[in-house]
Amino acid sequence: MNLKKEFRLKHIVLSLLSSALMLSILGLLLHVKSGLHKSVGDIILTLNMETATANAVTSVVTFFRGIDTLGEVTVLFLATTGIALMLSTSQRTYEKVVHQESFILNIGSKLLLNVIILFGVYIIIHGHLSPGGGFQGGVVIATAFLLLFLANPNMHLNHFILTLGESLSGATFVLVGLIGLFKINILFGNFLPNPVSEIGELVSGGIIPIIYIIVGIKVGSEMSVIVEYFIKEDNKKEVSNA
Amino acid sequence: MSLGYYFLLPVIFSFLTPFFKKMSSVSLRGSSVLLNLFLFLQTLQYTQMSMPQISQFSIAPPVGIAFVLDNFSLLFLLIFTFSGFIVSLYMMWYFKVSDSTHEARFYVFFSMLIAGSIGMILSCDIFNVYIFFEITGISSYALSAYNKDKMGLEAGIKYLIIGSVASIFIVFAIMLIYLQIGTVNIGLIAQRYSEIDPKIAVLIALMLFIGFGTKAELFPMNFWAPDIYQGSSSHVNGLFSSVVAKAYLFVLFHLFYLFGLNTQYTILLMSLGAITFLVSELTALNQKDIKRLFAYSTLGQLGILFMALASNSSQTISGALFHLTSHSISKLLIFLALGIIIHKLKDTKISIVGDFKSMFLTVILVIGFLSVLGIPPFSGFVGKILILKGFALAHNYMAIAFILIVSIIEAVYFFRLIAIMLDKSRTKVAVSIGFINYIVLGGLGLLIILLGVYPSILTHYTDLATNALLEPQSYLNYALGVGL
Amino acid sequence: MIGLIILFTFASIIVVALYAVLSQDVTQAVILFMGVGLGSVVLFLIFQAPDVALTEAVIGTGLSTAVFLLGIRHTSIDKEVKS
Amino acid sequence: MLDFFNSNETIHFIITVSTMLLFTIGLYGVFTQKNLVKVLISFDIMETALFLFFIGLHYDFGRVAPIVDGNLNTFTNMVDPVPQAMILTTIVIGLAILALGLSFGIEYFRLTGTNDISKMNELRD
Repeated sequence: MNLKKEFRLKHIVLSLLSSALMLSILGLLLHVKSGLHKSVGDIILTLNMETATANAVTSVVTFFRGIDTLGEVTVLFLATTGIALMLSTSQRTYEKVVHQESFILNIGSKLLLNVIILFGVYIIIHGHLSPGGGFQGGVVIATAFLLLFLANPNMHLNHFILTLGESLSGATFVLVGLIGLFKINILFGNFLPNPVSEIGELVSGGIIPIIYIIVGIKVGSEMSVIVEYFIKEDNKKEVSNA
Repeated sequence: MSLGYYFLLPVIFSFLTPFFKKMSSVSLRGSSVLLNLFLFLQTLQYTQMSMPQISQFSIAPPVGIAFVLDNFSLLFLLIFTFSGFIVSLYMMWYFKVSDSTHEARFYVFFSMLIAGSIGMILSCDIFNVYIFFEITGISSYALSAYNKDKMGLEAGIKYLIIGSVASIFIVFAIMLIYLQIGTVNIGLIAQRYSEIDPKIAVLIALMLFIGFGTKAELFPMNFWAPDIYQGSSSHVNGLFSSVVAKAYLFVLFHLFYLFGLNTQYTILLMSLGAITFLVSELTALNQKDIKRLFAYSTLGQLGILFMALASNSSQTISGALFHLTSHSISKLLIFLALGIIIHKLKDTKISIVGDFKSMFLTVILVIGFLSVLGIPPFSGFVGKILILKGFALAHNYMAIAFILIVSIIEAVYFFRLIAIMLDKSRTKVAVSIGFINYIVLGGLGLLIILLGVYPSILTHYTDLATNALLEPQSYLNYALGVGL
Repeated sequence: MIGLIILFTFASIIVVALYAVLSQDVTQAVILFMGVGLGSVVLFLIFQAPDVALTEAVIGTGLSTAVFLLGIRHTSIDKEVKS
Repeated sequence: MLDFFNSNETIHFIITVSTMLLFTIGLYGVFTQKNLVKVLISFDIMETALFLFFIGLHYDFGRVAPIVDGNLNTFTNMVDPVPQAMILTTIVIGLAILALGLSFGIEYFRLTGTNDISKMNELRD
C-alpha cells in the first residue's frame, strides 16, 4: 500500500514537472512563426515550374532534397537488416506449425491482392502528379502482402526476389545519381529532358518519376520483408517449450 | 573526386552485401577493407589540396544540399576513415576466429556507421545532418545488440530509447529554426541567427544542445553511456569511442561557433565539461568491469575536450584537436587489444588484464594506458600539455589546476591496471593474436609514439583546423553557394 | 468553421492519446494509438498536406499498428507489466 | 463568431496549445511507462504532436495544397512544400525505429520473459 502511494506521488510530480516545462515553452511558441524572410519553400515554389512536376512536394522529396531520400531509404534498409538480425531463426530449431486454411479467405484475399497492388502501383507512378508516391505506394503494396499472410499463414514470400528487388533498386538509385554526375556534373542532377509544356502528363519531370518508382520498389520489398518477419515470428513455437 | 562518394560508396556496398554473402565471406571482408582503404587514401589526398572543397546535390545551395569540406572537417574525416580502415582490418581476424552467422549484416551496420558519421561532418544542411544522425544512430543500436545476448539487447534497447529522445529534440529545434527564419541551410542559419527572437534562440540552443549533447556523452545526459559500452562488443566500443562520439562532438561545436553561441555559453559548456571529467574519473575508480571502466575513461577524456573546445581561444582549441586525435587512436588501440583478450578469456572483469601471457599485448596496452593518461613520450602527453599551455596563455589557471588534480585520480586506476598486468604471481593464459593484429596494433602503437615524439606532423593540421573553426567565413561562403 | 473542426479534432485526439498512455492493456493502447493517427490524418488534410496525410494513413495508422499488434500477440508481451 | 474561428491567429493558437498538450502527454508516457511497447507508443504520440505543430503552423487560411491540377496553372498561393517533405521523411524514419525497437523487445522477451524496462538492470556498476 505504501509502495503504491509512493508510486502515485512520483507520477504526479513527473506530470506536474513536464506540464510546467511545456507550459513555459508554450508561452514562447505562441508567435513562433516570424515570416521575417522568404522561406526556402517559397523559393522552391517559384523554381518548381522548371522541374515540370505537378506535385511540388514530390519534387522537393526526390529532387531538391534527393540525398535526404537516399538517406531515408538507407535508414529503412538498416532497420530491415536489424530486424532480420533479431528475428532470423537460423540458430534455433522450431516445430513447424501448420495452420488450417480457409478456402473462401484464401481466394478472396488473392482477388483483393491484385486490386491493392494495382492501387499501390497507381500511387507510385502518379507520385509526381497527385498526392502519394514511392513511400506511400510501397507501404500499400506491403499491406497487400500483410492481408495475404493474415488470410493464409502458411504463405512464404520468395526471399530471393525480395532481396534482389531491394538491392538492385537501391543500387539503381545511387546509379541514377552518378549518371547525373557524369552527364551534367551534378550528383542527382536532372539529366533527362523535362520540358515545362509537359507538366501534368504521366511522362514528365525527367528523373523525378524514375526515382519515385525506384523508391517504391525498395520500400515495397523492405516493408514486405518486415511484415513477413513479424508474422513468421508469430507462427513459430520453440521446440523446447512445446 | 566528388565528396558525395564518401556516402554513396558505402551505401552501394551495403545495398549489394546480399550478393557478396552468396559468393564468400572472404570477398565481403576484403571488399570492406578495400573500400575503407580507398576512402582513407582519398582523404590523405585532400590534405594536399587547398580548402574548402564542395560537392552539391541536385541544385546549388542554399536551396539544395551540399557537402562542404574545410580544414576543420578534414581532421575529423582523417580520424574517421583511418579508424574505419583499422577496424575493417581487425574484423578480418575477428570473423576468422569467431563463427558468426550474420557477418554480412555486421558489415552493413559497420560501413553505414562510418558513412553516417562522415555525412554528419560534411553536410551543410541541418535537416540532412539529422538524417545522417539517424543513420549513425540506428547502426549503433543494431551493433550494440549484435550478439543477441541479454546484455547486448538491454544495451540496444536503452540506446534506442535515449537516441529517440535525442532525435525528437533535434527535430523540434530544426522545426523552430525553419519557422523562425525559413531555412535549413547551415550557412544561412548562421547569417540570420541573430534575427531570431532571443527567447526562442535560447530554446533552440537548448534543444540542439540536449539532442547532440546526449549523443556526445556530456554530463548530465551521459548516464546511459557506460551501460551501452558494457553491453556491446569491444571493437564496437572502439568505434563508439573514436568515431561516433567524436562525430556528435563535431556537430555540437561546429554549430556552437557558427551560430555565434560562444559569446554566451562558453562558461556553461566549460563547467559541464569539468563536471563530466571529475564525475567520470571518480566513478571509474571503483569499477569492476573492464569495458565499463574504459567507458568512464572515455567520458572523462570527452570532458577535457569539452572544456578545451568551448574555451574560445585558438591555442587551447588546437591542443584539444590534437588531444582528440590522440584519444581516438589510443582508445581504438585499447579496445581492440581488449577485444583479443576478452575473446580468449570470455570474461570482462578488470583482472583479465593480468591473466594473459603475451609480451606484445602487454607492451601495446601499456602504451595505450600511458597515452590516455598523458605520460611522455606518447601522444596523449602532447595533447594534454598543449591544452594546458593554451589555458595558461588565456590566464585560466583554475582550469589547469583542475585538469592536473583530476589527472591524478585518473593515474590511480591506470597504474592499478598496469600493476595487475605486470603481476607475476597470477596464472597466465597464452593468447594467440593473429598475424593481422600484429600489424594493426603495432601500427597504432607506433603512431602513438610517432605523434608523441614529432607532434609537428599533426599540429600543422590542428592549427589550420582551429583557424577554420574560429574564422568560418570561407566555409559559410561555400555553404551558401557563393561563387560556384 | 475550419477553426471549429480543427478544435474538435484536436480535442478528440488529446483525449484518445491520454487514454492510450494511461491504458493498462497494451493491445488497447495500440488500438487507441491508431485513433490518434486517424485524427491526425484528418488534420493533415485540413492543413492542405495531402501527401503527409496519405503517408500518415498508410504508415502511422496502417502498417505501424499492424507491426505493433503482430509484435505483441504471440509473445504475450501484453500479459506482462500492468501499469 | 465563425469569423473569429477562421482567422489565422486563432487557428495557430489552437494548433500550438493542442500540440504542446499532446507532446506533454507523450513525454509523460515516456517517463512513467514501464512496458517497452507503451514507451514506443508514447514516442510516436510525441512525434505526431511535432508533425501536427510544424505542418499546422505553415497552413494559412485560404492557401491550397502545393499541387497544380486542372484549375491551377501556377505555383502561387500555396502552402510551403518543404515542411511537408521533411515530415514525410521523418514519419518513415519513425516507423523504422519503432519496428527495430519492437524486434529488440521481442528478442529480449524471448530471452528473459519480461518486457519491463525498469527490470533491465543487468548492466550496472
